[in-house]
Amino acid sequence: MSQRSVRIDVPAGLNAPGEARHQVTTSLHAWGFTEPRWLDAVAVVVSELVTNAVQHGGAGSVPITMMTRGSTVLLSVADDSAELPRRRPPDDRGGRGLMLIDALSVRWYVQDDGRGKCVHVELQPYPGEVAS
Amino acid sequence: MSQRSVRIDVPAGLNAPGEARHQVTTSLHAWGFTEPRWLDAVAVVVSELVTNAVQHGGAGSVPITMMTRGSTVLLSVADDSAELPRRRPPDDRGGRGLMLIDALSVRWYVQDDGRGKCVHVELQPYPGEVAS
Amino acid sequence: MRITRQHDGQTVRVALAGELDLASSGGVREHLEEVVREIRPRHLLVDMDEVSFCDSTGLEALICVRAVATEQGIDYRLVNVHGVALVTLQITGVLPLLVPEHDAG
Amino acid sequence: MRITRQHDGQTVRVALAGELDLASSGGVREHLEEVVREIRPRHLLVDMDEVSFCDSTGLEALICVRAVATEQGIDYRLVNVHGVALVTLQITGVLPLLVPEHDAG
Ligand SMILES: Nc1ncnc2c1ncn2[C@@H]1O[C@H](COP(=O)(O)OP(=O)(O)O)[C@@H](O)[C@H]1O
Ligand SMILES: Nc1ncnc2c1ncn2[C@@H]1O[C@H](COP(=O)(O)OP(=O)(O)O)[C@@H](O)[C@H]1O
Repeated sequence: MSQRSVRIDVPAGLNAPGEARHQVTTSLHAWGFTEPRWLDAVAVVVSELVTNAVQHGGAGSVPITMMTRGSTVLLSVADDSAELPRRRPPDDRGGRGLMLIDALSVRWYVQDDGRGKCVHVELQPYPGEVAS
Repeated sequence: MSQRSVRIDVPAGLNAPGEARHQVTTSLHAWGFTEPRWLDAVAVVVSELVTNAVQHGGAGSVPITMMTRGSTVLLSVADDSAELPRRRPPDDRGGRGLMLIDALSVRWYVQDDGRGKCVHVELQPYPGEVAS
Repeated sequence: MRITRQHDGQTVRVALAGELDLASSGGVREHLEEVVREIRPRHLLVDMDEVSFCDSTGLEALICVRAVATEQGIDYRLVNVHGVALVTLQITGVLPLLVPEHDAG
Repeated sequence: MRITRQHDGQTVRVALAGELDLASSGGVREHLEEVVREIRPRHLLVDMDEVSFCDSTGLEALICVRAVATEQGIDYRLVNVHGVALVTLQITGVLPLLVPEHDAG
């Protein structure tokens, strides 16, 4: 089964989510993951993870890793904060990011990475064969 | 491949780690996991997880779940705190619990469980065949 | 994010084109709140047809505007919602709030 | 946890029997610190032969006692270390600190 991985660093800031989405979907496309609706869902998860990292992490850049194995895709985004992301009842100010990640992923969890933490998400499996 | 799971609740307090060790190793024994050195390592991981849950969680009981699938054993301990356990340089007061978990497990990670968090540990795989 | 505004009698239609996310949602919210505050139209329609992406920050901007619009008695809703925006609106349960006619359709 | 104390000239030997964990390590630490404070023997040996379990709380009790014993110039060490206690002492790197002769052996 083919395995691939990529490491992407985007400068922290308002443009970080957009840049991360662009780079992640470009890599997935190159690897044969081309189904548009699935890519849309991945883009939402990337956007939420990177937005949270920008809001809760420090300055510098947001490190993103993506690994694939068959139809399984793992996405990891690190930040400087040791706080655990916690689901909360949504209101006008927010609380819908983790709700979207919950709905669009198989599971997510957090690891202490020494510097801060790293949020890992197993995306919904790619539907169908991976083109190559 | 045989799958088993058990849920154990021990009252929070100084005796919680010992009770948890006892119950976990009794279940593993009953399931055919009998190798003494491996069980010793599992007991250490259980003890560290439950000690941390007692120290950082609230009153009440400590919920422990254990699942097996072939030689893979997953252990989960929940507590009320939303803080992420973080490796720290050891001193006289502590800092060796996560060091032991790191050494005696394949990986560990944290999930938000709504109430507080849950620490999940994948134990070192059981060496050899599971007796049944 | 391109924002275009059209007036037609009692109706203001604001068409958004581009990606609604951390970079753009602040500006969209400001623009729409300005319409609410300064124009106070009877109907404020946000045309989502050319929105190619919308995450939680986008949703939250649109929800905040709804609060102030409703306060002023303005009929505020999104039109031409499809694609990613439709998915995220559905998942988060805010679709009936922002697109009232949707469940009727 | 059973704690037994034997005096032999300049040496006090404290034998521990049972599981060294959150429930027992406080008592063990207190007992050993009392020996350090009140008896001040030349040698303080902690016999681990019958310790069937030892986690980080146990190790930390033993390390804390070492600090006060060393301050008083007492030769403090563990003897007959094996099983789980040996494993946890090794993994955490405190074996040479608490069992100085171990690496010689
Ligand atoms: N990377 C993170 N680090 C620390 N806390 C986080 C992180 N991501 C999310 N959180 C916490 O989890 C809560 C819920 O996150 P989310 O659902 O994305 O909503 P929002 O960020 O819009 O409040 C946040 O309010 C925040 O307290
Ligand atoms: N269940 C937990 N909840 C919150 N924080 C924890 C938890 N477990 C460990 N920690 C944090 O991680 C640090 C390291 O844990 P550990 O290695 O077990 O050492 P300690 O002996 O200090 O508990 C602790 O000092 C504590 O701050």
